[in-house]
Amino acid sequence: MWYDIPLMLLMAYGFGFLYYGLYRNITARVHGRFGPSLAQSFWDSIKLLTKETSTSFGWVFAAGVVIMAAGAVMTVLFIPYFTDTERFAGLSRYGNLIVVLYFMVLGPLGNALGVGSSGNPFGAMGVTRGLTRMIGLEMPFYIALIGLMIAHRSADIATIMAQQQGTIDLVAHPLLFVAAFISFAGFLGKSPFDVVGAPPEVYSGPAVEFGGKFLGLALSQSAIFSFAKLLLMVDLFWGGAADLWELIAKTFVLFLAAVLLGNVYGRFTTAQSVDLLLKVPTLIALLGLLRV
Amino acid sequence: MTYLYEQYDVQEKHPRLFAIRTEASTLIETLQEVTTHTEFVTLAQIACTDWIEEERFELTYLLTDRARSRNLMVKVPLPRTGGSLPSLAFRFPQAEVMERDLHEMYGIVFEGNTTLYDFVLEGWHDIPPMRREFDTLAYVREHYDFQRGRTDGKDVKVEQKRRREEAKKRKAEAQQQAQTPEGAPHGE
Amino acid sequence: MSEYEQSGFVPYDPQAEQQSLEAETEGIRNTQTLIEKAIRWFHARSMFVVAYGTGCGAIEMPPVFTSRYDIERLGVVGVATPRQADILIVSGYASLKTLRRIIRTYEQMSEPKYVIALGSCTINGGMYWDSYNTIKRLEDYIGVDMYVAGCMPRPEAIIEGFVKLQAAIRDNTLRPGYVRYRENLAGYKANQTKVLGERIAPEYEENYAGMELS
Amino acid sequence: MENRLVTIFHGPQHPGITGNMSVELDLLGETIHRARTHVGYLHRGFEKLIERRTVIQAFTIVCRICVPEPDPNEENFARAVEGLAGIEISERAQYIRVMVQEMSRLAAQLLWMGGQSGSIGLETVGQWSLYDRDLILDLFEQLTGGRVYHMYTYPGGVRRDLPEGFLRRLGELLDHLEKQLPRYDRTFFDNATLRKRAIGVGVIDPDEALANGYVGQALRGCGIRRDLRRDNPYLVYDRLEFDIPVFDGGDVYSRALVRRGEMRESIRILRQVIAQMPAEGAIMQKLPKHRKFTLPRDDIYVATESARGEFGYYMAGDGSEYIRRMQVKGPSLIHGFTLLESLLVGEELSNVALIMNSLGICPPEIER
Repeated sequence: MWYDIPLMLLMAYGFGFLYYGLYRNITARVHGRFGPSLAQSFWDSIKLLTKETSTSFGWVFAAGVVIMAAGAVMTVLFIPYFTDTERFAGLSRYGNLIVVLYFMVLGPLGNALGVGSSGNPFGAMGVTRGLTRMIGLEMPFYIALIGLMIAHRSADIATIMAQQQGTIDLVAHPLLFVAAFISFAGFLGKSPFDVVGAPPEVYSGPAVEFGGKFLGLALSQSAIFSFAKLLLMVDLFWGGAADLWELIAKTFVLFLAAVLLGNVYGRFTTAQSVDLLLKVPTLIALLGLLRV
Repeated sequence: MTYLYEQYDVQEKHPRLFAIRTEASTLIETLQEVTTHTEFVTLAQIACTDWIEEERFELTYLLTDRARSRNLMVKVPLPRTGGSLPSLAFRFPQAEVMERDLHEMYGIVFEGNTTLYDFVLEGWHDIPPMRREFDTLAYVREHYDFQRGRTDGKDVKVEQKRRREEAKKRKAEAQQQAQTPEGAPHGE
Repeated sequence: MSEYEQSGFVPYDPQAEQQSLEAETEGIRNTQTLIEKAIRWFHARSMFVVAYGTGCGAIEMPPVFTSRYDIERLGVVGVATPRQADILIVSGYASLKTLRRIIRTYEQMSEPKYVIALGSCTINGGMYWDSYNTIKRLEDYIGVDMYVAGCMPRPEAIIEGFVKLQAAIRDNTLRPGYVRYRENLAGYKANQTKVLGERIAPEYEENYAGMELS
Repeated sequence: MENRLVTIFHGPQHPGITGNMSVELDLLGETIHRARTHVGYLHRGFEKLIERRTVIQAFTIVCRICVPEPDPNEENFARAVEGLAGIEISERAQYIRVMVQEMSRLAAQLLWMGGQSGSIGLETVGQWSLYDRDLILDLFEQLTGGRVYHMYTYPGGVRRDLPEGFLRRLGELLDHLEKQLPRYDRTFFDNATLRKRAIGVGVIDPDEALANGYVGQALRGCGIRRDLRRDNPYLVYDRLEFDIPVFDGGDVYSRALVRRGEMRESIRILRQVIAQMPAEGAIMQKLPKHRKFTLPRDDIYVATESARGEFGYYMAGDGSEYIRRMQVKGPSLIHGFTLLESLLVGEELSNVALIMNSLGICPPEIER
């Protein structure tokens, strides 16, 4: 129906921020404190969007942030939310997994474009780290997804989802799932893979010059984007979700696992994280590929 | 230690703290000999005292021995104006920053030290602040305003004096009443 | 003519300040719409503090931000750069060299921005009233919104300062420092020039400039 | 070559810096080509202010010299004044001073653990350790009335006697900390990421360490057993038995392990102090009147083993009630310039915060 797409965007926005609030609360509990309210990240983004912008780096800087947001929005629009692809399927019937992967790369590239135009050395360093890390992250992720496509003889997310009604891929191809999950945890940008914006090192990297509206937009983008990734993982490995509650439950479990991983580990350096990602998950993914 | 005692007149300030004296001209030789022939190998601190009434600085090169258990002061007098000392950076790397500090705080020139530029102060053009003739209070009165905050413009000193006199008066009255028979209650 | 007025500082009259503040806030209260009220609420509810420990008070920042006195409950979090920040905490005395960086950090923050000054040293010099290298009253150089007294202020006091500031922003009973800074920029710049010299922003080349001198 | 270098300032406004200082880095990619330290953002001219104050007035500002652990400063000041004026303090006061020193050492180590874990993005440990540090600060508050600045260790003894049941509460706190330390071992010292990040980073050469006058963990981290509490004993440390942990890796991880051992030793010392402290005895010697408290024309150097190494004061009196000259030599002066500038060359930008935290560089004591 016509209001599906705005509803999908709203859901992505809301759930993204809800999960960020949950992340902050869970982290706070691990730290032994109360933590902020669940909606804190949402309030932060509203506050930032209503702040004045004091920077003037030209239109390329703004365009970069807009491209990031566009990449996130397109990613979430090309992923079907539920198993019955009549509702909340967005544009997924016009594009398959390849398109989604393409849009997932769009965000970091737009980020690089904008931050590079600001001329801040810390921002440039952060972008370089981000792109370097992306190599390590996408190798296992793509191998795992290729394995899925081969296994299901299809690149269409809806088809993959439909075919695993009997046994979900998490059981059928556990190695692929492990590989994809490790790189997914890296994609979320939590430690030990949070080299991109590491405040003690490159003082939050690409976001070093983001102030006011730009930072608000970047926050919303990351919220939507992380929800899109969760959605993709659920669709591909967990057989999608029949209704809203199942969707929430499944995405939250995945999110929780990724978050708790980050709470007990420090930060690797760029070289170490790429090294690790290129060795461990890639090998697992390749093994999984052989088993397919 | 025996070497020290036969070479210099050692003043024992403390069971583990000794002091010897030398001149600016022979400073390098003294330190070389002491560090080669005795246990005192490490330069721990360069302290400077400004004896303005005697028109001289007294620099104290504090050496520590290998066991870090005893200290030796090598005292060097230096005229307050126009004097200069050789830099020890070639022998002790840590001396570089200490000399840089003293140069900024006292204006002492250390020949051979290439880092004698701004250390903690930024573009300071007044007298080097640690010299005795530099009056920090006058400087503050000239540059800052530290006594603001009382908007009624009352002088605190005058007010304190007034209160003290009032208290004295009250005390005197209390004593008078105490002397008067079946007097009023003491004070109020 | 007092010593203070002769010294060329911009005169500061608390009563007039208070009156103008009340008049202004009354005016704003009557005219502000629901949207503006909502925006104020958001601004009060979420505060990003720039990570710059300028003085001893910075030693009480870790307890405030960690699990004993968890200030993230109030929506106060630390961020890395001034671009992202709303709050600048000047924690204690500011030496001249730091004042340059404080001013630069303060001017890099995007409005609305607020300044919380910790410790007696920022109010009237405190312990260092006769020190040649620390400024005595931060109010003269940047617009301060909240003072937390004490040497050093306890974490509870700092949290109290945050709560009061949030209430003031929410109820709009505050004439923000950045507005005063913008309106009275010439005066503030005059005060900064008086202690810092003509060049206020830090020039990092000066560390090399000294090398040729000696 | 030169035009490919990027010069950045790591600080003063930077989350990865220990205090208000800055390191100027010439970067080639992310590798450091040259490092130069800049300080002076915290200069208050203590040594000038102390020249204008009598002994008792100077005592109130001396603890501000090093913010993370003010007690070694008070101890140094008190011992220097006592040495110049020839004051002997009672045994009970000495035990109380040892207790204060070790408590502040524990607090400083816990604070360091927070910084070190934050420098590798492991916030959890920092949150826990700062909570435990706060419990120690609560005890300090009961003892002295101040959380951070105590103004307690006083020339001639200590300012106040112990409050009721203080030693019992201290013992309970030590039990709590002994329960906590294994937790820290599991989450921090044995953490895979810390090992991966810290082993082999920032290695110090032992001979250089002795010759250049490095102190504290920088020495004990590369296998040299030096500790003023043992080598140049002050107070009653010669009556207490404790070990000096030494690891000979010379890198960041060895320094961390040294600190881990020192926390256990501090707890051990505090337990002995609780057991041995005489219940009776004067805590304060009879001092001359404030205006009559004059120091002879003489000079002295006293040093205390702070949580980061030797902390020394040079003090000269001139026969008046004012101190003619007091010069502070903190561990950070040499560590922050000679050591740091040489260690950082060739390192990655990611390791700057790690190395600075492991050296425990504290700018206020560099510039006073």
